Amino acid sequence: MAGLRVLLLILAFLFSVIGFSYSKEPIKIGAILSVTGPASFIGEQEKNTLLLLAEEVNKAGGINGRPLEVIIEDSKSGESQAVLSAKKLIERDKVVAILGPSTTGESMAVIPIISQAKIPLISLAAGTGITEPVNERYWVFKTAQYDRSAVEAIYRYMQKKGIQKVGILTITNSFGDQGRKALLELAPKFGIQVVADERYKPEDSDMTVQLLKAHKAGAQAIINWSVGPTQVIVVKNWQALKLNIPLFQSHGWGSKKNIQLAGSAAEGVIAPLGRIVVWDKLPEKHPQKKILEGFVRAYEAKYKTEPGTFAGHAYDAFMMVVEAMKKVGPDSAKIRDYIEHKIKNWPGISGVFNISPKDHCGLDASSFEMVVVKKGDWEIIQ
Amino acid sequence: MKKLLFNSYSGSLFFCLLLLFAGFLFKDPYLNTVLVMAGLNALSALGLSLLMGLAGQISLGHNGFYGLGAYFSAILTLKYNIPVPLSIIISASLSALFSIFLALPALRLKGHYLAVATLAFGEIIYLLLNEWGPGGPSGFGDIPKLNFGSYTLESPLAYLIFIWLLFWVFFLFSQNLTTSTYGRTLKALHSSEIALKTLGVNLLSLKIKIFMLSAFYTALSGGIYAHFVTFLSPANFSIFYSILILMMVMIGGMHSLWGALLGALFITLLPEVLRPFKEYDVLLYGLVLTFGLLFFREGLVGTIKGWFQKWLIS
Amino acid sequence: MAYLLEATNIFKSFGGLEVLKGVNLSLEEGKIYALIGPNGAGKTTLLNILNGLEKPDSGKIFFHGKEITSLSPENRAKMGIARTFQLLEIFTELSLLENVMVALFAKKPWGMLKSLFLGEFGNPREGEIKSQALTYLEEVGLGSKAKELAKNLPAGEQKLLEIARALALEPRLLLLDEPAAGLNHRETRFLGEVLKRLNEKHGLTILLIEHDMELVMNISFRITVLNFGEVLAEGPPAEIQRDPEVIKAYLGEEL
Amino acid sequence: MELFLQFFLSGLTVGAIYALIGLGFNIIYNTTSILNLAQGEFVVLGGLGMWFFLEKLGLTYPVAFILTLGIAGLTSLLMERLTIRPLLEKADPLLLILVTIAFSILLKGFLMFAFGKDPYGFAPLTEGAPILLGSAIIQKQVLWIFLFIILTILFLVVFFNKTLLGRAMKACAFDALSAKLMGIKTSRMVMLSFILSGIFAGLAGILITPITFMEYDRGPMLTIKGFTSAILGGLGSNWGVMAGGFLLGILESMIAGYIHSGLKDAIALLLLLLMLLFRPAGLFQSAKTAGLRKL
Amino acid sequence: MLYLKGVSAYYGNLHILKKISLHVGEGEIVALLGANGAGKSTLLKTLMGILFPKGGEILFQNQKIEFLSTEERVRLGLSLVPEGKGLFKPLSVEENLLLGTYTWYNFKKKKEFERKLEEIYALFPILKTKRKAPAGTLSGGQQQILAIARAFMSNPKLLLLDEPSMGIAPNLVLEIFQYIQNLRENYNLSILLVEQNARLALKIADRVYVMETGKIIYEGEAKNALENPEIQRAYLGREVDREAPL
Ligand SMILES: Nc1ncnc2c1ncn2[C@@H]1O[C@H](COP(=O)(O)OP(=O)(O)OP(=O)(O)O)[C@@H](O)[C@H]1O
Ligand SMILES: Nc1ncnc2c1ncn2[C@@H]1O[C@H](COP(=O)(O)OP(=O)(O)OP(=O)(O)O)[C@@H](O)[C@H]1O
Ligand SMILES: CC(C)C[C@H](N)C(=O)O
Ligand SMILES: [Mg+2]
Ligand SMILES: [Mg+2]
Repeated sequence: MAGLRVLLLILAFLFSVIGFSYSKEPIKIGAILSVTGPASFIGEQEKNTLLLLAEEVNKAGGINGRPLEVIIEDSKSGESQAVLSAKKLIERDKVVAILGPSTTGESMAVIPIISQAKIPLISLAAGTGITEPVNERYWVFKTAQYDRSAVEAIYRYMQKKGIQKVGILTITNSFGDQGRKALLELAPKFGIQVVADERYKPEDSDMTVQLLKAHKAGAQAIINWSVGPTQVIVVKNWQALKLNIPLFQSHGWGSKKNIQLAGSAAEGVIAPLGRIVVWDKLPEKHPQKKILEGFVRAYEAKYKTEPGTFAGHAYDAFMMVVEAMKKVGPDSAKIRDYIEHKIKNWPGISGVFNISPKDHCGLDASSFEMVVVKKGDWEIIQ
Repeated sequence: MKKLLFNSYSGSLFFCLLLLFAGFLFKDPYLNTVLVMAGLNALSALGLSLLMGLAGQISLGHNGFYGLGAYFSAILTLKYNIPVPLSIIISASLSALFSIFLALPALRLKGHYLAVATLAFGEIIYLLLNEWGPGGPSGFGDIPKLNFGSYTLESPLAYLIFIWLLFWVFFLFSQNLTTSTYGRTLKALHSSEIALKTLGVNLLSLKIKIFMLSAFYTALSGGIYAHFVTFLSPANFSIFYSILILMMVMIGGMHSLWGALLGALFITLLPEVLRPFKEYDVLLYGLVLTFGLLFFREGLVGTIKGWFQKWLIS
Repeated sequence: MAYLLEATNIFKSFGGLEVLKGVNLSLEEGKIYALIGPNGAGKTTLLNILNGLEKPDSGKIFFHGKEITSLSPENRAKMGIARTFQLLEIFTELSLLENVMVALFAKKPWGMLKSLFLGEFGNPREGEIKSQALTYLEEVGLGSKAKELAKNLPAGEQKLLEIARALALEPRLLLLDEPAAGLNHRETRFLGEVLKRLNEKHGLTILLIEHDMELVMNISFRITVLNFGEVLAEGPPAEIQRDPEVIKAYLGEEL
Repeated sequence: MELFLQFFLSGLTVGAIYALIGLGFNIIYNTTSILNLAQGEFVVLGGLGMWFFLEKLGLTYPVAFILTLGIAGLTSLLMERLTIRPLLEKADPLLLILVTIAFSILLKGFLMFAFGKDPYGFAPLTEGAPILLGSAIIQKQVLWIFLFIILTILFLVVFFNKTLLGRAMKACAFDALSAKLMGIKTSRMVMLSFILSGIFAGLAGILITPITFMEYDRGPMLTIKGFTSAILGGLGSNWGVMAGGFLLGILESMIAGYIHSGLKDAIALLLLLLMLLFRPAGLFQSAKTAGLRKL
Repeated sequence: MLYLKGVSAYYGNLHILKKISLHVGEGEIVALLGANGAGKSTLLKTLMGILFPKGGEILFQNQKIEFLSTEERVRLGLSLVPEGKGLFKPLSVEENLLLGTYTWYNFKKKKEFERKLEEIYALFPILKTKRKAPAGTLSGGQQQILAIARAFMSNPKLLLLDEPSMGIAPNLVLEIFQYIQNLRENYNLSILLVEQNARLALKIADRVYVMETGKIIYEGEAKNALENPEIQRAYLGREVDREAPL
């Protein structure tokens, strides 16, 4: 009898779980974003962007007459939850494509699932491993520039300035790890020597030691690779130590909030950033200018804050999928093919995309501008 | 019938079958996935329940065992081509050996101090996986699915059946242990270690064994997890996993093995139920947990038992 | 002369405080001994040392002619030294029966894996242990309460439970720390009879710490009086009772 | 040598943060034997609250300071009322600890809605360049933290060891029933300890945010570090906890500096584990004294 | 001073106290005897509000107290030395004694506290030598002494003692009982004494109650009880008594 009670209880529970599933007309695409948790400052912008864009699309009559529904799942910045979210989107909601996840680790975690389900995934994260080796990533694309490209942009700049010895600081999460690998791997190509390879944890509160070690090792410049508050702490420590060597940040630096938080310390920090942060300083005829302007204005109108580079990743991913669906209809395989073959010279927020069967990202170092912080604002280094 | 259900052996079998039945009935692969996760969590929680409810030793380091079990098994299959079931067992045993690092401090530490020592252990494993694990913090994938010879478990349903039957078997084992004198001796550990010493009980062996057993359960669950999701990265194996299963054990009811089962189902399904509330789910989740713990002081098991008694009387 | 237990020149201090200052103690097999003395004299400490819970700073302990000074309490229990506690150490969450069963388990263990796979049903020892445990409970008069949780017993009966549990070890030497505290006269007499019977029937050697002089004088063969960590007097009850030093330090004058 | 000095000062900086949080645990632990694992969330509340009053509402420093402490104290009181009081006398201590974890999740959710997900910061108490010691630097804010740590410790030591009220609060943790038999209103003592600890956590939040910034889900990490330092030094002993915090900070810094920055936490924790084997009640507390406590 | 009328108490479903009625007069010493498990400690717990009675009423100085909390009863002047002693083990001996005065201590009364402390130290020199030692490191008997001393510090009007002689050396037991008598004489303190050493208890008590399985089965003058053959047999152990040293 105890069992019977328990049975009723469990059944009731299960039914309530199932009760929330539904099936309707609209075309569904899914998104897995770090809406909460440590990476939520990324997921937040991305979520805002998707909501904004979906609204616009539907206002304009949807996709070939059918409304579009974007189902956003919160991965809580964790991989198990991202996996569950992916399963839910695929198995319950039967989405035709998935945008996200927001971070490299989560993206890596869901790849096996979407590959098996044969659903295209357009990741919003940076790690090179997400789309490479490309023959094993048939279904995976991404709209954030490769770490590699960001590293190339930095190294190329350094080459120009004659910097040969660098110290690198990376955060011990997936993003930092992939960045570190790229930094170490590409250095010799540019004749650069990594003299210090230091790490810290996402929750660390002082990086003086790492900076100082790099400096003592003879670094002529520091490259910090992280996202979140730690990149600001590094900046502050760097200023306090008065090392007199330049500090470079990754492409995760592109949020005004970082400058605000760092205050005067941010002056002179250099980073390869997508053009969204400097759109107003671009020449009129730049191919991205119009798109950037339109998006930034709309975003600011709706959310009263500036979008950062992360918002751009979501914008590009969404637009690619929408364009594909408009052309080939809501069919997963066709969407994938469309993106792989037809996104050529395609101006987006993060750059001008050239996706091919060999390159599922389609952005290179030229999608970055080297940007320096001057008087609390971004400035392009010519 | 009543007798049969009361008997924990058939009762638990019935319960597991019920979950399998739910899996067949709804044919919702997503729900099955969630239930597989619940099964894995239940197995981990069962291990922790033996350690905490029975032997009164707290552990915040079980994430370490979960991680070791998963990583070892994945590496064994990928690098050494060991058949998956075998590698799961080997890795669980191997991970269990690591529990000596917990059992030794547990000989001298109690309460909060033991909690921190175990937490440190779990955290060290987590950090080492980050530093030395294949793929570092980014993790690695392409881990083979669970297979028996030529038969490979593909669908969530297959995993559902596998994990819950496995859980049932381990539930029975645990049941055996708690009702035996060995189990009673473990319970005595709770109240007086000094008295046990003077009765000639070898505390070292007692503690090492129960820590190993508990670790084995959790590592086993971790191993299966690896071959279920086929991608691993250290982030899954942080301290929060330990807190999660601790929560399951407590909210289910620490003093009964059923607690691990009910707690795992409750905590695993809770986010699914809260899904329609979108971002508010964090708030609700906290609210449900807080008040769950407040009102089900004896755990879900105790509460259900209470209802049941009333039902019998009325 | 072969003693069952011999402790020579035991020293022990806590922090700077010397609690035992060269105590000697020898127990012949099959006799009942008592250890008395003012509060804080070091009686419990001495017992802890005999039983291995504390290590002496110096001095040696022999059991059956074998030195056991550095042996762990577990091993001493296995050799046949059992004890009870002044401040109770019972297994509060277990029933009386289970309390005693645990002691029996320790004597003849049945491994974890066997318990795991076979459980209660496949385990022939389980029934055997249960009936044995019951006899020990009956020995101290708690047979009728076997199923009750130990924590729900009144204080006096918890003392008896400890004795039953100690007996389950089938010890050769039983160390009792104030077993009669909390018992009234009648119960104390009953306890005295139990102890005497155990002594006569099984030849059990007993060392008893007690402040109840009636019990002590009644059943002990010889008494050792400890005062400030030193032996003040040693001898048969009648002698001790008349010793003016003992009266001054411990027994006191009639009210 | 120059490096060593800087490593040491960095260690002090981090250690000061750990110590400040670790001390917060002591207040509630001293009166209830509970570890309040929502401590980190209260620190976050302090940091974010201060930011809100200071930057968002533009209040002056003292006003914002007092308001923040007030809110932290009140929230803590609310927590005590809602979750601890109904359980305190009946429940397993473990359950109480879990309840604090559950409440921390709730509070975290609340913080997310109230403040959003971005990290925030505000100016330190005194602006200006860091202080130079030889060629090594230390931030001014850290000196402020030192000052507050010393003040708090003095307060705690005097309060808990010299006043009757403080001792009565401790008595509640050792044996609540006997405390009642002395005529001590235990529920009031527990309430008081929660308010105190809330205020104290709020203070910690205000002090460390200028250095580390603060976002809504920083809580668990702060809790774990504070907890670890408290155990390292010896839970319940204020000096011990403070020393534990600094020791942990310096240890991490030295390991990062001289051995391996990626493994600094792993090595520090390994040392902690080894230390616990030999000093099971923390470095600065004897096992005997700790053994007299319940938990 | 204290009146109990038909008080019943339960542990869960177990009926332990069955309609107990008794009273303690001003300045009176009342002994409560009874076998193991009779419910004596339970009765004291009920008096202190550790356990709440189901039915019956408790009057203390003509005030109904059965619904008051433990703390409030202490403030009214009740004080209990419980069976388990209930010391604050990590606190020093002196701090334990200080906490005994919680209800009346303040700065102004510091002198009085010190006087009282000296008095207690004079009675129990052992406590003085151990004043800085944590209470938990005392020997069993010393802890018992401390518990009693702490109760003496609290200036109660009615003192409830649960087996004060337990674990205490014979000579010291005599001194403690002597002191209890002094307290009564000097401060007009009332005492309810649960004791296994019946002979001694009856010597200093005015009246006696005997409990058995939750009921009062005998009530009378202590002197008469000494003569009562039933009580002699059950609680005094007459036969052995003659040889006993006491
Ligand atoms: N917490 C409890 N739960 C259930 N029963 C209890 C509890 N505490 C005591 N009892 C029972 O209540 C009865 C009375 O116990 P109590 O402790 O009052 O006896 P007592 O007369 O003080 O005995 P002693 O002389 O041993 O101290 C006993 O039968 C005991 O088993
Ligand atoms: N762990 C300890 N730390 C410090 N002092 C201790 C410790 N244990 C015992 N002592 C001291 O050693 C002395 C002897 O204690 P012991 O318990 O042996 O006395 P005892 O003779 O058993 O007294 P009683 O008759 O009161 O039980 C006491 O003064 C006690 O305070
Ligand atoms: C710069 C961002 C796109 C990086 C992202 N957080 C990642 O993990 O890859
Ligand atoms: Mg003693
Ligand atoms: Mg009693």
